[in-house]
Amino acid sequence: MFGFGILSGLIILPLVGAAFILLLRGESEAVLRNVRWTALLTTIITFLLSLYAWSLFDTHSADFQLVEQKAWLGSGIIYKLGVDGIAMPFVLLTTLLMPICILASWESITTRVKEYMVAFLVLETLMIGVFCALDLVLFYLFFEAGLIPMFLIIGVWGGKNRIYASFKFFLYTLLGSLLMLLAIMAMYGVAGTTDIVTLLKTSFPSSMQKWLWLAFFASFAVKMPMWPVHTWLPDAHVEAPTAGSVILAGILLKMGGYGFIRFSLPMFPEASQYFAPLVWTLSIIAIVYTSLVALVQEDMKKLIAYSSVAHMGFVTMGLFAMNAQGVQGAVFQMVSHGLVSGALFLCVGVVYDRLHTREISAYGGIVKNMPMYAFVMMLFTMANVGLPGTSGFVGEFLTLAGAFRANTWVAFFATTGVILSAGYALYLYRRVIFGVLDKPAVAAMKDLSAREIICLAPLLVLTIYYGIHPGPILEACAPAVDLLIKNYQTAIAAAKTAAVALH
Amino acid sequence: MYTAIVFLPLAGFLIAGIFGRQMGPRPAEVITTTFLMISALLSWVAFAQVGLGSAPATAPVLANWITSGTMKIDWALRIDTLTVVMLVVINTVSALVHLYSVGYMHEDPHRQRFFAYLSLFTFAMLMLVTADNLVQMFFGWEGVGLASYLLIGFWYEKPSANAAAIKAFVVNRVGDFGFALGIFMLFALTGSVSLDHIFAAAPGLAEKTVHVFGMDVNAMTMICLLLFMGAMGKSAQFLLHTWLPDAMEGPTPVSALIHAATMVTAGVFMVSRLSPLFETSPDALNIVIIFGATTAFFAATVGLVQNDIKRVIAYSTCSQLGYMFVACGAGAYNLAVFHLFTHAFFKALLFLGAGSVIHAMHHEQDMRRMGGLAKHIPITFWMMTIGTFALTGLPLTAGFFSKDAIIEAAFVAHRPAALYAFVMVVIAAGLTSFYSWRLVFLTFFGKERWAEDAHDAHGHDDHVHAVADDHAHDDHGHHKLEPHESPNVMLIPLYVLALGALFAGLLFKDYFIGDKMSAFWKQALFFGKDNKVLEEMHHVPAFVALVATYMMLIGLAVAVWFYIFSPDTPRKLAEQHRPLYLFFLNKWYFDELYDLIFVRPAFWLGRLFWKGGDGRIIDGLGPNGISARIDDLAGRVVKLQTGYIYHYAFAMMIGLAAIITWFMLGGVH
Amino acid sequence: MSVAAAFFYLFSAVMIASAFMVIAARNPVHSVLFLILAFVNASGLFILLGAEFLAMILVVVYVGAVAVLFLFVVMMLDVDFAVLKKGMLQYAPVAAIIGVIVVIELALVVGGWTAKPGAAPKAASNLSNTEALGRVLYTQYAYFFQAAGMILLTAMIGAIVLTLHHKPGVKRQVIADQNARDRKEAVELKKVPSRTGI
Amino acid sequence: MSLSFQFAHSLPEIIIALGALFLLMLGAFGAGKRDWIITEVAIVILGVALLSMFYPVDGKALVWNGAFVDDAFARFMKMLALGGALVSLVLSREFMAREEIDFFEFPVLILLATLGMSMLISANGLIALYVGLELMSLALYVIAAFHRDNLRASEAGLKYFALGALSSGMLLYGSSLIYGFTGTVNFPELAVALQGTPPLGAVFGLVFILAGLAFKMSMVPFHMWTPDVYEGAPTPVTAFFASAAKMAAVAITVRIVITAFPGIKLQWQQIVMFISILSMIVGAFGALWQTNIKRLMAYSSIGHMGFAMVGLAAGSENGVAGVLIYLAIYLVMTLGTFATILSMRVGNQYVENIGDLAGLSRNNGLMAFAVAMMMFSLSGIPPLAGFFAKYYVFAAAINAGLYWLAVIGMLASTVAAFYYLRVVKIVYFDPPARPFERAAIEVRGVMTICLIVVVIFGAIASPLVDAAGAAARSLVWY
Amino acid sequence: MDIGLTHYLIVAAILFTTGVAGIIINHKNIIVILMSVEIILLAVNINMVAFSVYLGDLTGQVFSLLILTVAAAEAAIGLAILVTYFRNRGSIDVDDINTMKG
Repeated sequence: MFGFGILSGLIILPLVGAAFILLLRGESEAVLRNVRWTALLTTIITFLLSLYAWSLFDTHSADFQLVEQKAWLGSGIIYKLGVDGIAMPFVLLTTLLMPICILASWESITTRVKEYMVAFLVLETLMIGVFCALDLVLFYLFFEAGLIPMFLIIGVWGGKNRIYASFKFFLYTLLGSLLMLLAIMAMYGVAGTTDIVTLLKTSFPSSMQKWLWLAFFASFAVKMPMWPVHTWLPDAHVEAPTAGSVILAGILLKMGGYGFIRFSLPMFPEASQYFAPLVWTLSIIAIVYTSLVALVQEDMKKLIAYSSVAHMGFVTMGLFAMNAQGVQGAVFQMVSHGLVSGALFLCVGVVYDRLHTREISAYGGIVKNMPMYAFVMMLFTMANVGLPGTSGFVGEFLTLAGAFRANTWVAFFATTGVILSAGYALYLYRRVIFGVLDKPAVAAMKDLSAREIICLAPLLVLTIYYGIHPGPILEACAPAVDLLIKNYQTAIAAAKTAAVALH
Repeated sequence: MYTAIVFLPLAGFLIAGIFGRQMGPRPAEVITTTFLMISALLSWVAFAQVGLGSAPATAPVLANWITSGTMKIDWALRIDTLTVVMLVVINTVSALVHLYSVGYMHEDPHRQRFFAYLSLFTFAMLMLVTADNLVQMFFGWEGVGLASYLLIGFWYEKPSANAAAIKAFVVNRVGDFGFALGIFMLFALTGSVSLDHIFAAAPGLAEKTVHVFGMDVNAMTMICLLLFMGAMGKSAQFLLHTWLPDAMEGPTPVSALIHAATMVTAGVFMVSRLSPLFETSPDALNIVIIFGATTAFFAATVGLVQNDIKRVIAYSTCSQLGYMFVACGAGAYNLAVFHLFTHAFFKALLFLGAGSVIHAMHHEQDMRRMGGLAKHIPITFWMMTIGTFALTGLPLTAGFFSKDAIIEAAFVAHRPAALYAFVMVVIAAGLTSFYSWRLVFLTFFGKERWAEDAHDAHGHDDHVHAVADDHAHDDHGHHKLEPHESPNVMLIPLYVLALGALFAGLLFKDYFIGDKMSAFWKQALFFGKDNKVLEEMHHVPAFVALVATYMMLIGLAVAVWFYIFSPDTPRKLAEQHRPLYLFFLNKWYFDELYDLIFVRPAFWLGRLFWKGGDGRIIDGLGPNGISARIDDLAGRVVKLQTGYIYHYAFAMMIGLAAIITWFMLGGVH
Repeated sequence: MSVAAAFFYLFSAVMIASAFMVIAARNPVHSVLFLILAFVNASGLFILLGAEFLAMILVVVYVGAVAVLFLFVVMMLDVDFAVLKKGMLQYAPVAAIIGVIVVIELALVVGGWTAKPGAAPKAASNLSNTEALGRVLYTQYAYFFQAAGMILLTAMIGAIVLTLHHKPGVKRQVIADQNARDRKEAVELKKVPSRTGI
Repeated sequence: MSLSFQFAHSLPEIIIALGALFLLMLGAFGAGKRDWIITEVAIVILGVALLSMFYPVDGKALVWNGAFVDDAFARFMKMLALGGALVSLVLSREFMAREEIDFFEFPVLILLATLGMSMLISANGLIALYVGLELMSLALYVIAAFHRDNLRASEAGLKYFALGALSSGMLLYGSSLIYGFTGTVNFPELAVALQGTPPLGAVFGLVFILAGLAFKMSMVPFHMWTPDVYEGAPTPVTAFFASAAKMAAVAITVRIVITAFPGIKLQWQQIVMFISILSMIVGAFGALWQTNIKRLMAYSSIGHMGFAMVGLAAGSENGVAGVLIYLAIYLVMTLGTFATILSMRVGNQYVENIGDLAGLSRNNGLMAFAVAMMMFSLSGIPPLAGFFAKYYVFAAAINAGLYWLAVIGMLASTVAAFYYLRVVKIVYFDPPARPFERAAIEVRGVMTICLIVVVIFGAIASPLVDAAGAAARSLVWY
Repeated sequence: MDIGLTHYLIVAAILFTTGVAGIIINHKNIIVILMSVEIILLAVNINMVAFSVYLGDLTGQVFSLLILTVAAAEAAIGLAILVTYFRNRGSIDVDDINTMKG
């Protein structure tokens, strides 16, 4: 249609939905219902479209597929979209989580519903755009534009301390991305284009690589988030509404990891190698440190937020191991974490909707009146812990195996995270779900409603399914990852040869 | 058939788990138990075919699991003798425990959940033993950990049960930490995690020195030690044993199934399964034997003074696991598995018997409040006695063949620590005998102590427990306690197990460790060229062969003296050696120690990192600090804006002067 | 020292001194008068330079118009000059230092002036300064001349719009009314009897 | 050079000048003082002048004896300046009427100021620069104080005038030095004369000239008047200051350094960098705790001029194109913002406190959205227009190797983002205050148009980018 | 000692600085600020004329002429604004002109 491809369709669809919602006038209950349904249908259609895109996707190819290209701004900036095996899973994850988010907000959002849904739909557009963009500036555009809706989502529909959290989120991320923007400009200066496909084939001078790498790192590390620039995350999560947390944990954090795979590793291989110890160190600190911090949290969301930081530590560690297991594991870990932490935030949302507190100590013994909830929560807790058979395990295992091949100490310390995660996750579970049901307000809570089950069920199924059959994701990204590693090693080898030649 | 064996319990779990609440407890019980029975029968068939018969060892691949680069992990069922032995043990005990639980858990409102968990556990355990690669084994490994966690914490309202459940899981994870690292290292070195591959690659790595964790170490030793760490966690070996006694917070059938017969023996299974690896590293085996012996001794000493009936048996289990590792360390893997096999029968018997006692006593577990029960629950008494005989190694019972053989093996093992191990296991044998009989005497003989202080009997834990089970135990007034024999549904499993405890050794000795062993084991276990321990075992000096029996008799005699004829002696002895008594009673203070060096620091560090690290340093110097500085600066900038024209002009002039001075001085070229 | 030099120093000294007095005098009226003095001396300097037209303009425009305008405003505002006294020189030292630095730097720089090699002085014409200016002002620089006109227009509009208030009760000249008057209404004839008055 | 040729190339100026005179007559001899038609006619005149620039004249032309240059750059900037003036006039209608200062002189003065700007943009020599600048400035001084019964307005006018006079003194002094040391005041001739090692006097002259221009651009440390004048002047006048006046000042700065001083590029780059860094920092920090939205916009404009000058500091063709794009976008953003400020009226009284915007999103969704988008755009968040503005200038700076300048700029823009966010926060997160009264249709129209442009800029940017590139080329390839 | 261009330029420089100093130092009377501006412009004019004469180029004098014109206009506007301000504030004290700051 109009020469645009399916990916453009994915990007535009939510906007169409948003526009439609804006056309709806009034505040009556019927209008609000229409708003909700519009949003839900839009996201579902988007999801179906993304499934269609998936069916067109050839998992055996390492190339970018479904590519479309249009002239856009002068001076080398083009409108170019395409996905490869690394991007595709994230696109699907995004489109999958969106309807769930809309559904999760069905009843809990009662004020400014229209704006809320519009913000989410716009956010979806931007997130899909991030994963589809094949032009650096376009990527940046989507990458950073996501700040706006998220800022509003946290700030308008958030909790008590929402303003602090939203500002922290925004400014922290902004600062990081601005440095990346500078790097993008510098890359444009060298390559004369911002086309990612071309840039992937461009080799940058090694001294420049380091600076570029650091600039990209500044952005992605904040987004991931890596220690020590992670402190925005707990605040943002705690204050965000449930669906906001889901998106934040499920997709937004993945942009950092995606960025590493898409840019840092292939475009600056020498710098990546040079800085890998730094990344590893930070990853290990993230894993151990934040796990310990998670242990002592008193707020459910904060605990899960900290655990996200720890899990993202596995991702960065795996990525910079630069072998098939590490990178694939990292991709998988990100997808899995998107499902699992998203689901965990939904779970927190379930009880929050009922009791309006996230204090762990306010709960206890709810397995008694909410057995179904307890079961779901248990499953996701276990997935969070990385129990084999859940998707959480595969990613963790692969990243660790990859890391071990790269550096044994890294794997050693990171594996301690396996112990700690068991500690904090089960400790949380025990305090919330187990124990004596002696608080009347807690006892009055009802078990999962049908809507909540619909929200959680797909995540649950996928968590288990990918746990015992991670093939779809691993296979999809395998060719791209192989190519990535091959190019990486070629570049490193070439750099070594060049260094030798100099002496 | 193998698929059925493994997946029937899963089916049972799913049915009971998903539809349990809709269909009520009875169908759940029936379905899971039936499935397990079928599974158990099939296991015996498999045992006959593969172990006793000559059906080939196979490893059918069910599906692909993880493929990443060179790493290829399949779901597969590896069937060989070792597997079928484990199948038999697991499914038999599991089926019996299911059956037993029908009676034991009769009053629990959530018993469909209980049965689901039991089946889940069984499935995970079966996955573990049928694993054809280390990762699938890890799957089962953690799966049983999960089931164990769920079952220990089954009575979720009891804080102690919850704590024990977490402890079990986390301590196991510590072991898994090593296991995982071992897998990673194997993968890094061999490029595969499948058993056949690594077995083939192991000899090549035997002499290889690799650089791991900043040290240059022998590759196989490092790998084996890491893997053994996993085994230690799961099998509650010294240092990682603390979870096992606490795990007794779970319902007793769980203790019988998981914490006596099957899961805790997974470590032994693993070492045996990986015998091709361990055989390449005598150093690692030496460590194994040291840990095994230490555990055997340590657990026995603690078992001496425990008062909780289940804890005594738990320590006994711990101790017996130590024996198995001694056998492994000595190189007699078949012996270890044999002891595993026999131990499963008599320890499950003891646990279920204890469960029967507890059931009779309305969930009273403190032996000091029992006594004289022999005449109230005679069947249970006899069953317990049989179990005790088997455990202590009365000639011709199961324990006699396996346990005494281990002592001999320890004697002949060519390990630097063999002598240490020998001494330890001999002493432990005596101690075992003593505490086992102490248990019997305290429980079934002497005064009926439950009547005199029935009220005090309900300590803190029980109170909460009572709350937990308030619906279930409405009719059990605490004051009209009258021990009663358990129903048949509980007794039948006891009978079966008693048969096993009495005759398993006699029947299978030849297959496991005797003449027919090579025909029986086929390729399932691996013995290195220098491994002659099994032959040498038969040529031990007489005193070695008899020492176990002597120790058993000595232990029995002391127990009789202490608890039948002179009941005051133990107390006096305890008072005389109070520090030692307390040392034993408090399990060598391991819990306190760990609490001090791991748990508290973890929380302390967590709080420090949170408030101090994140709050004060990162946020304080980072966002909050910077924004505060920016605030200050903003205030200053605004203050410059005084509103006075002459200030403004002055600023312009200063700027101008600064720039021209800059160029006057040369600027930057 | 030539006469020209003597006059140069005289004019310069008086000019700078009076310029200084402009900013130092406490009474603004004095300031304006010193300003006039400075302008007159500057005009002298212009004559020394041979720019007699500008010298004349300076006196005519500045002394005759601008300075008088200042004086007019100073008088009109009717400020109580007694109040406008002390309170100056709060941070004069710093300002003085900077001023001195700037002066020195400027002096050093302008001291280094040399005629551009290529730009030799153009052939002296025999036209007078005024005539030479007149020849270019309306031809070559007509654009600027027009622009200057617009500037003055702007100044006029601005001054009017800011200060002209149509206060009620102020009698204004209405030309139409004036023109429309005829004798009848403008003049009232009265017969005045002698020695009685009206 | 025929007269018609000269007229053709200075058509906008002639239209505006004649229009101003016509309006003056109309006002003086027409109906009463507050005649609304004058503003409308002025708008039409500006519109015609704007359209006249589309009259196809080829290439670059020097007219009026080389004093006036007409090239793509001039046309580009004049369109911006005229556009700014036009929209400011549109915005002024309602405000002036409500404040009862809708004298006919106002549109006339706006026209005269715009004429000055136009001349300034096309100036090809120091004299033309000076007369253009003075024509613009004198009109601006007057309209700053146009609310003559208002103390703050007259104070603003006074401050602006006193400092403005000082700055033109500086500019003139610099001009005299340049003239003296090179013997010419014509830009192209200056470029020729200043080849090789420049005399220090010329460098000093450059410094003084740039100081004078920096004042008009309100760049640190010559910015001090800006907050006070922005706050004090009537809001449409502030809009005019922030839009059209900025365009002209930046345009002439760009033109003079590029066409007249390529020989001392190193020096002016240093100066531009210096004032640019200071402006970005002061703009960011000064605004943090402002409560008056006009004052906030003043600091914002200081910061933005700093950002725009980053492109000039690069000194490349791309840099100049970046500056032009920046200015175009800034114009839209600032006009949009002032449109929203002019919609802030409670109880028939214009209000200026940021706090008055509290909870706007509940009362007026469109306006709240406009405010939010303007603020996000001003802070340079994609995909809004402000991002592209920053992108082009910083890309040029990076390519010129000015890494530290770019990094400082990014840090400053993060700090600046804070206060823009604060406005968004007040609009969206705070509980509602008293709702505003409905603004006039033209104010809402301007707001909506600016909003649309800002939001969909990414999709429509291409022609602008091309035009800016062409304009920059016309300048650099002299 | 012959009087050269430099003399004029230095005199102008001193005059210019005096004018600027007048704006900065004067705290009391706003009219003096306007007069200081006139002094600055006078300095510029001296510069222009001197350069013009020594360069033998009339441009400087034309420029100077324009400066004089504009200065007059500027003075008029400045005084007009001053008068407006005085009407509103009742004072021309420089220290009073700071209702807006920060």
